[in-house]
Amino acid sequence: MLKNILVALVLSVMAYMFYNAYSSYETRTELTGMSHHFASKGAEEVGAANLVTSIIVTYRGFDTLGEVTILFLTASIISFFLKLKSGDKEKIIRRDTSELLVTASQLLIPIIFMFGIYVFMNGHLTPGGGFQGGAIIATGVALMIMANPNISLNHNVIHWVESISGVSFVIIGVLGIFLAGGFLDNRMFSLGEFGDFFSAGAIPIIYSFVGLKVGAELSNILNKYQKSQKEI
Amino acid sequence: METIKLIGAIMILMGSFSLLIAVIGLLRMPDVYNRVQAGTKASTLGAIVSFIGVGLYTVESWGDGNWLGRVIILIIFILLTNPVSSHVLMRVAYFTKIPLTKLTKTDMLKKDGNTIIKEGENE
Amino acid sequence: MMEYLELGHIGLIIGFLLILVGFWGVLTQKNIIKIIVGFSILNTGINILMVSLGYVKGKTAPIIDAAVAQGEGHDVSQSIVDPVPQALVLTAIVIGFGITALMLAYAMKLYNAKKTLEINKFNDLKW
Amino acid sequence: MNNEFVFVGIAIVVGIISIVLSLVAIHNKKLSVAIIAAGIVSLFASVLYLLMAAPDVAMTEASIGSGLSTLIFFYVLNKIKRSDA
Repeated sequence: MLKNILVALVLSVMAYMFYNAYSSYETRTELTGMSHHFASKGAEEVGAANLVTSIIVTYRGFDTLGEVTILFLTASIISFFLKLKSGDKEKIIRRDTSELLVTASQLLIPIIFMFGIYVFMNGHLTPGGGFQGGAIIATGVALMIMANPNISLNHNVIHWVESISGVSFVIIGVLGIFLAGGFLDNRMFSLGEFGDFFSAGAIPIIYSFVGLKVGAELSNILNKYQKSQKEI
Repeated sequence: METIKLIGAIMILMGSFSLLIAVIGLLRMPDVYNRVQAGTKASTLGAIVSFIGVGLYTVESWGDGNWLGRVIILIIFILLTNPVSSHVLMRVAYFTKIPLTKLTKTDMLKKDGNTIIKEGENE
Repeated sequence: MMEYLELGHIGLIIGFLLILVGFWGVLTQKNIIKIIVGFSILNTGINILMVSLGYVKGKTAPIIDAAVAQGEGHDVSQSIVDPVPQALVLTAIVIGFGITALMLAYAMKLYNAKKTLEINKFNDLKW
Repeated sequence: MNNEFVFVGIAIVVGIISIVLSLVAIHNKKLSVAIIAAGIVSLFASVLYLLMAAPDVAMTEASIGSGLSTLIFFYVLNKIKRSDA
């Protein structure tokens, strides 16, 4: 009873604060401060058509680095928690998958991977980028492990892709210090023609590495959850 | 160009009508299997017809700037994924023993040794 | 009425209501999985709130193309919405997925320890 | 017909549906219903992002928030139900 009263009190205080915040809100009509600078100078400074990409990869590149690190930490903690006991490895998952799903997955998985790679290669021109492309690749891996529940994904491939893309991300960031203005500066290559595929300096390369790394980490998490189904 | 646009608009309308029929089927069908069938069949047709309509509606010239190529890719993708997903959905529903409706006449999967109760049989 | 209700206001209302509903679920539910569902809804509400704070009325997406032409004397910042909250929310969604996966791994561990998901049964630290 | 007017209408409908579904997700006793409802709330949120001129965020939310999260929830639910029996 006391708990219910406390919950009601907390929620009503929150609702009152939200009401105040809502009633003092005015619709914005123009950009101010930092975002005005990003919007008006972003095209000539960075050379990417997608301003969200230019903010994520260059202006706030440290943020992305930390974010990828946090995702890596999460994947490692999950694989530590969902570790199989010895003797669980021989168990198989008794779940019959239909023939139609297996055949369709063989047809669909290359298309899904190709679409994911397209999304993160074109992150500087169209909506999309490393995080979306990585998530799409992980969806393809999910389809693969759903069609064949007893498949064992190659651990070495996932770990090598993850490590090499992470290290290359940092190395390109450090190269920016020597060849251009600072850490993760994309102007170490020429900016190129605005709107071309090979433009915006190092942004496509960095975002491809981010996409590979995110895809490998999400696939690793899915694989661990799939493996945990064995231990009955 | 104006006639092509008109044909596109009419196709979009037909696709929307098919989607409306899909929704009515979802509401009125008696059990899960019929509902999934109504939803998937009618919505696949509706989506394909509306996509072709959108492709014809946005034709400005036969060179650049029309959506027909992208729309064809989308249609191929829908034709690949939509039947497979509904098949898997109904298969899982059968093996988790969701009851069939009482009006069911034949149950082909039952002959293969799977058992399932009809609605209201064990009461 | 329609002049008062704009997309920014609607996004703000939906975000606030989803935050309240998610917080209510986190505070009152007994099942651990329901608590995690509550956290997920709270996360969605906060993301909607942040995106709607960056919305500028009548502007298009922050991608410079033919619709947002950058010619002489034409300022890009006059025709796009705020890109900074979108970049923040993009990373926040991925982090939210990581957090959800981590919480579910903990839930599985807790279930293996006591064979129950009721939060009141886990009273080892109470005295 | 004004473009903004149509957007506001769609946003109101989407918002009402998503709030009702979030209440269902919290209040329903069955765990699978709650998980599906939370996934649909996420999907409608991605529609809302698209209306608010944020296509990048909409793509991320649709693939991660409503795809992979729901999948992981169901893996855990399946595990718990199996060891119940």
